[in-house]
Amino acid sequence: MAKMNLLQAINGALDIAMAEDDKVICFGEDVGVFGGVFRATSHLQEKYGKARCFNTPLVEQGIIGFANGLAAQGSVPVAEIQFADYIFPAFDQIVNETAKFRYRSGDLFNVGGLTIRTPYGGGIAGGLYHSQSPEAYFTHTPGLKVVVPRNPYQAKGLLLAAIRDPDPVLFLEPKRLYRAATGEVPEEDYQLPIGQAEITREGGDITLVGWGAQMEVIHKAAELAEEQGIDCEVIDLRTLSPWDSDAVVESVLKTGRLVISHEAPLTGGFAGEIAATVAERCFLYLESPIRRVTGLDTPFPLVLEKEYLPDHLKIFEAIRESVDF
Amino acid sequence: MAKMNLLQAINGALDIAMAEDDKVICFGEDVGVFGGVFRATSHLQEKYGKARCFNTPLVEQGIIGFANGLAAQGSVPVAEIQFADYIFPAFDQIVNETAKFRYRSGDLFNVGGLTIRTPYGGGIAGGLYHSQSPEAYFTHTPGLKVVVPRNPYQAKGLLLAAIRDPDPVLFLEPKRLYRAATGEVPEEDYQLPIGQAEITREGGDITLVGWGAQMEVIHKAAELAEEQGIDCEVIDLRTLSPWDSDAVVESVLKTGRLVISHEAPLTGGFAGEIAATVAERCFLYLESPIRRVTGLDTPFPLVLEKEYLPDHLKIFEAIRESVDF
Amino acid sequence: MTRFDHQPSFMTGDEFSIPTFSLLDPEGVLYEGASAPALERDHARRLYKAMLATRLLDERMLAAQRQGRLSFYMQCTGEEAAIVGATAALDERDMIMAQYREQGALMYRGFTIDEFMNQLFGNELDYGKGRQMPVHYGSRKLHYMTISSPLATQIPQATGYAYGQKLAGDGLCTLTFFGEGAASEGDFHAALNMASVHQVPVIFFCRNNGYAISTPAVEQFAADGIAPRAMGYRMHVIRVDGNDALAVFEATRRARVIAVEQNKPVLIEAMSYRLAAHSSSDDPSGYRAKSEEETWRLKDPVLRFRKWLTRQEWWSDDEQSELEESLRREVLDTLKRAEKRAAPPLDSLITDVYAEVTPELTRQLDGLKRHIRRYPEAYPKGAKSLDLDIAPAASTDEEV
Amino acid sequence: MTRFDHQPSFMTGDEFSIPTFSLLDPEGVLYEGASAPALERDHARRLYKAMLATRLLDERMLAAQRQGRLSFYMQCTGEEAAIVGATAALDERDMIMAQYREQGALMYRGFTIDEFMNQLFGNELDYGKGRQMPVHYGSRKLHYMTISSPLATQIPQATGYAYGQKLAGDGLCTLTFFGEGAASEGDFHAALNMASVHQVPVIFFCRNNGYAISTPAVEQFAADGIAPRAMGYRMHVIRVDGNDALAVFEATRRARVIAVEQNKPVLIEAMSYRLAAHSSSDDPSGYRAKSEEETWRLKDPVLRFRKWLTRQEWWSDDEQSELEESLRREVLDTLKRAEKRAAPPLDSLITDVYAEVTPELTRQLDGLKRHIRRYPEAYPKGAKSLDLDIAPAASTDEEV
Ligand SMILES: Cc1ncc(C[n+]2csc(CCOP(=O)(O)OP(=O)(O)O)c2C)c(N)n1
Ligand SMILES: Cc1ncc(C[n+]2csc(CCOP(=O)(O)OP(=O)(O)O)c2C)c(N)n1
Ligand SMILES: [Mg+2]
Ligand SMILES: [Mg+2]
Repeated sequence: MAKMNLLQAINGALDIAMAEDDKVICFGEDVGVFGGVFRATSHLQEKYGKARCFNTPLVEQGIIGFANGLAAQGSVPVAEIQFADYIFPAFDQIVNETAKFRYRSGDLFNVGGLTIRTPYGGGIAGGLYHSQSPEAYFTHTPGLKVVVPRNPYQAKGLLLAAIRDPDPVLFLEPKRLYRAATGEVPEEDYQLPIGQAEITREGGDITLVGWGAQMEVIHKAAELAEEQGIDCEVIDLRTLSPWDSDAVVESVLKTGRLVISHEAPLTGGFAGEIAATVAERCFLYLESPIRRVTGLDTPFPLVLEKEYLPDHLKIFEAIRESVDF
Repeated sequence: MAKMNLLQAINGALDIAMAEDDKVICFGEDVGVFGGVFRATSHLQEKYGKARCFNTPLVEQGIIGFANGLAAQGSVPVAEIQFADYIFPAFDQIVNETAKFRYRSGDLFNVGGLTIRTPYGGGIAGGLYHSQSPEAYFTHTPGLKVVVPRNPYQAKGLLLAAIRDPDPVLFLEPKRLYRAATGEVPEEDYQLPIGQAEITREGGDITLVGWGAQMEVIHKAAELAEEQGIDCEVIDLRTLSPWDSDAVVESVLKTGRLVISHEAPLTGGFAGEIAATVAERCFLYLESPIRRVTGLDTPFPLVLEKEYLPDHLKIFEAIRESVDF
Repeated sequence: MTRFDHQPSFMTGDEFSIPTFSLLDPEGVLYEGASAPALERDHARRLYKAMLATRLLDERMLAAQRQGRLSFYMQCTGEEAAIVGATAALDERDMIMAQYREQGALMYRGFTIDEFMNQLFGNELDYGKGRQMPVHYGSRKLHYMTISSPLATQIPQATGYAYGQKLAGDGLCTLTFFGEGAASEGDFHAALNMASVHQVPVIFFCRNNGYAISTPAVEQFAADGIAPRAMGYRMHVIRVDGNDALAVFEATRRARVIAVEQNKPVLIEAMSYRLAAHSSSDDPSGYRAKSEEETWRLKDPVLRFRKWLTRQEWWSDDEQSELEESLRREVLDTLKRAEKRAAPPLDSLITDVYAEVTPELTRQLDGLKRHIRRYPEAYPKGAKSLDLDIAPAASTDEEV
Repeated sequence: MTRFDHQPSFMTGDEFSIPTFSLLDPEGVLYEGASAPALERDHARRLYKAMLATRLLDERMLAAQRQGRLSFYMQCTGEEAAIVGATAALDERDMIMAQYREQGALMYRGFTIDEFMNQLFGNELDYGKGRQMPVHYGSRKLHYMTISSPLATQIPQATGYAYGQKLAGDGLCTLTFFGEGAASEGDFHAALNMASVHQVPVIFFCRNNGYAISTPAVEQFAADGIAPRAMGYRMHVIRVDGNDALAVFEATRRARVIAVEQNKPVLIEAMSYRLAAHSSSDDPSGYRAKSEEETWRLKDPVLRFRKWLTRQEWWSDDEQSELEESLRREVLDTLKRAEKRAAPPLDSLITDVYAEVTPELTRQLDGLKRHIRRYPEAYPKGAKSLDLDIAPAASTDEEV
């Protein structure tokens, strides 16, 4: 075990994956000598050579197109998109190609080896284009897996699992936590399961669901609620696609109440899917309306970021309203 | 009034818009001499010249990038994307640029003049790449309006409104109905409101919600239900973003039951947003779980298309289950 | 290294011109000064047979489409020399990533008529499990990547695939075919730039056939074809007469040497013409003159190569009629068999979305099965897959 | 027209070379054989003053960022001649669509220090209403499109904008600036191809400054810069010494004539160097040698132009110190004023998403207001906008 921040945990996972398997190849804008603008790929070029860790030209559609081909060939590409806000030029390669490769070929070919890493989320004074949480664009895309870790320990175990998973994985990294989140992380190889939610706090009054950086905020809200005598159960979804609906449903069957929170805008956000599913499957057990605490239906602002973000106070209010319903 | 199919109605709307305003410019792949692969832009080049109706090179990101610039300049571009399945290379231009143009500039600049037309949907033996219904990718994008007509009359009135709307509009055309749907359409200029749903059938037992080509299917299901003595209220959303939640909520407050249907996959589809919103706002009035009748969580198939599609029988079954709950 | 100039002069690309490499004249005679490539008799015959078989298959299947037996078809007609000539110059294990009009490549590599038909009818034997439209072939054993409809996406994928081949060090390369229309996509630029930066053994083979559906090349780009773009990437480039199988073969053979021995990408632009409609859904009379088609029909690539072969005494008229005859019969027989075969099973709706079927997909399929059991007549294929008896009336649905 | 060749020869672009147009040597002396463009005294002085002001603003604001007064900053340092020289050659009403490092263009056109500061601090006077990161300027009256962070998106937009100008027939054009890194994006290819096909009055101005963050140009492309790509579109192209304001001015002036009089696009590649870090978040010592920076520092474009001006007797050392002094003072004073100004009002969170605020957004804002009224201390800016009293402790949050 060692104390690490989230970036170090990711760097460690990449290091282990590359050491273990020659087929693992890391690339993206500035990931080579420089080790990425956030330094997630630090020292990998030094260790594994320029052929296996390198800068690409500045073209996201090319990065993912290249990665799709490389994965189809049998390599295990780990492509970095510098910010999730810049993943959209690659949207066609991801949604029409990565996601449908195996299905359309009847499993003759697949790009299961592919992992796409990208930092997402707000709270870093990044404005419209360094703050987006685009997960819902991808959770509506069958064929992709979408994974979001909440802390260093999760990040390492989930990233190793993602790289080795037989399906293409979009791995969203909460960049606000890159250096802010630290924790004990095993130095050796380990994996955490993809497709399984985790109960990070048990409770009986209400269920709170989230993922990634939002988990910290949710836990803070749960603590505020505890002071008011409200006992929250908290679930980290970890994998958004395919998501562990059974875990959430089971919890809500017990608590009868649900609050979901994400930074992305409300309308069409992934909380809607969760709410719709749970409302259907727990129809007779819900004691109050499911509340979604999310970003506004606007682009991400800069100066009024604090006002925009679904922080612990907003979640706490939703919890209160739910319990008082 | 004249009997027209949906393509003719669209062609008529474009013709009127171009005749009225020199600033209206139509372009896209094959839209020039040929009039588009579906012939929606037939004769427009002849009438208005090559400068105002023309073929572009085969590059969707360029088409929308060009259209964004042209709209910012003050023109009124109507850009065609040949199939909605091919809109993804332009995703960045739409989601990061079109949608955020006005907001990010503090209204110094805007691309409100822009309309993007594109045929969507299945049921034409098109397989994975000529059948997609990508609306949910855009309804999660504040700044865009998303409009879907269900028949020729609606198509003409909504398209004219979209072209003149001060915001950028994605206009999704149900290609299965291009020639299949015919109806009486005024030959003169008229507009239908954007942002307003329409009750296309009144009833008291259950509310059915959909849009575009799915309306026909929903109405068929409502007739089957009627035979069983179930009285359905049917709502065509028409505009998906911003959507008319009040209309749906009002109806469900009355009926207590809701079925939503679209062709796109279930998870993350727009039905989830509707269900989540209605379940919250009608919490005490719902008599049975909201049902979503949609495509499977897979890419769009070919040979088993009939099995895949949310047809009238599947909707009818959902109605029955809802009423029998 | 920088050369300074104190006069402001603009260049445009008209300073140089890229010639078209050709070996055979329209009569199938080697041009003066041209030397025939090292193409042996059997190799040449195989090349020719694949061209001919492609032509015949296309004719027959378009007819089948017109009869309503097939939903859709796309012909390679006019471009057989470009496709088959290039394929014949490759190692059999080189990866081919094509656009959709390149069935000739599969034909050359030995995809059987059966295999073609199974895909075209999307029956239970289709490798693609009836999920994609006709002509979206793929073959793992023949190193032919399954076709994908979104244009140009395969071009950067070819760069990536070839990068993997380079690391594997197996001396193989990737060839990707695409149209001059698809070359307008952003993916084209991405692919060529990355290939030249990362020094990748990939051959970018552009079929410039004059049209992208109705859009003529002059509305696709302002330059002299696609070839000059290579200069922007310092990439080896050659333009070749796409109706001259011998020249295409030789250009590709040499390109492959550059790709594999130097790990460098090469761009080949084959000048040809789409003799048929874009697809069975298209009618070119709306956008181009019959006379233009006629001019090109005179340059028929299959005929030109046949003439050369015949001159070499490697091919005879008798062999020609025999082969035509036997191919036509095979195509017809196979077609009849293939169209009668069952559709893929219902489970194929949810398999291969992920490596393992997810619980949610199983739930969805179970729901669908229950539904089909209730209404078997409405879903004849699904019902058949579930072994449900359905009223005979409903089954006509399947016999289009 | 087609030229046939019967030998298979490959080209690579090394057949030609594109020289770099330059007028002033590092000492600010006209090269032999070079003739000075028609640039009058006042025009030249305005150009110089904008370069100098840009340099000084950048120095000061980077310092402010280092002091923690500003969240982020990007310098134009080293590229002032390229930016300001090009802008000075345009009509004031020509549209400029820049990347982010081109504040010099705004400076030339008369954006005031106040206007810069209001954007940098995102205060209530910022035209952009505090929504974008620092340096994302825009000005409608100065025909300068608001900057957008996603790279290269403005390039096809410039093509479209210029198409509109052509139809409007007002004799104006659009100039778009972008880096050599951004030129790798698919949007670049789309933009140039469409501009040449549709014959559009647009100038594509590539600032080749050697780096895209840490990625050196040799890992960005394999060719001799960006200029040879123009050949692939049969587009007029010129390469220019980006540190020579006079040459940039003249190249752009001539490009503009081609664009506006012939309705043809032109590509200009300005060779320069990003002397500063990529942004205030970057540290170049991790990826390039100090010595390389030093070499380029010797080619300082501001100094070179000053020397020429001085030789022309159009500028004096006294004027220099006076201007430096007054600019520094203005920047400092303005900075202090701007950083104290209030944030934009709470309503600016939901305006301009659509032309009219939607009912749903009003609902969301109302909910937010209620929430802020409950917890005013947690949202000092929102609370202030709502005129709520908050405890003094919380307000320190605003004084970074
Ligand atoms: C991304 C994308 N856009 C549009 C289409 C529709 N489409 C199919 S083929 C075609 C024309 C292709 O022309 P070209 O690349 O020259 O190939 P050719 O058909 O001439 O062989 C178009 C526009 C598509 N399949 N994919
Ligand atoms: C689409 C997109 N991808 C990545 C980025 C992140 N990014 C910002 S600036 C930059 C480098 C740009 O280099 P260049 O175009 O050469 O301009 P320069 O900074 O040298 O002026 C990168 C990668 C971005 N803003 N947009
Ligand atoms: Mg073509
Ligand atoms: Mg640069």
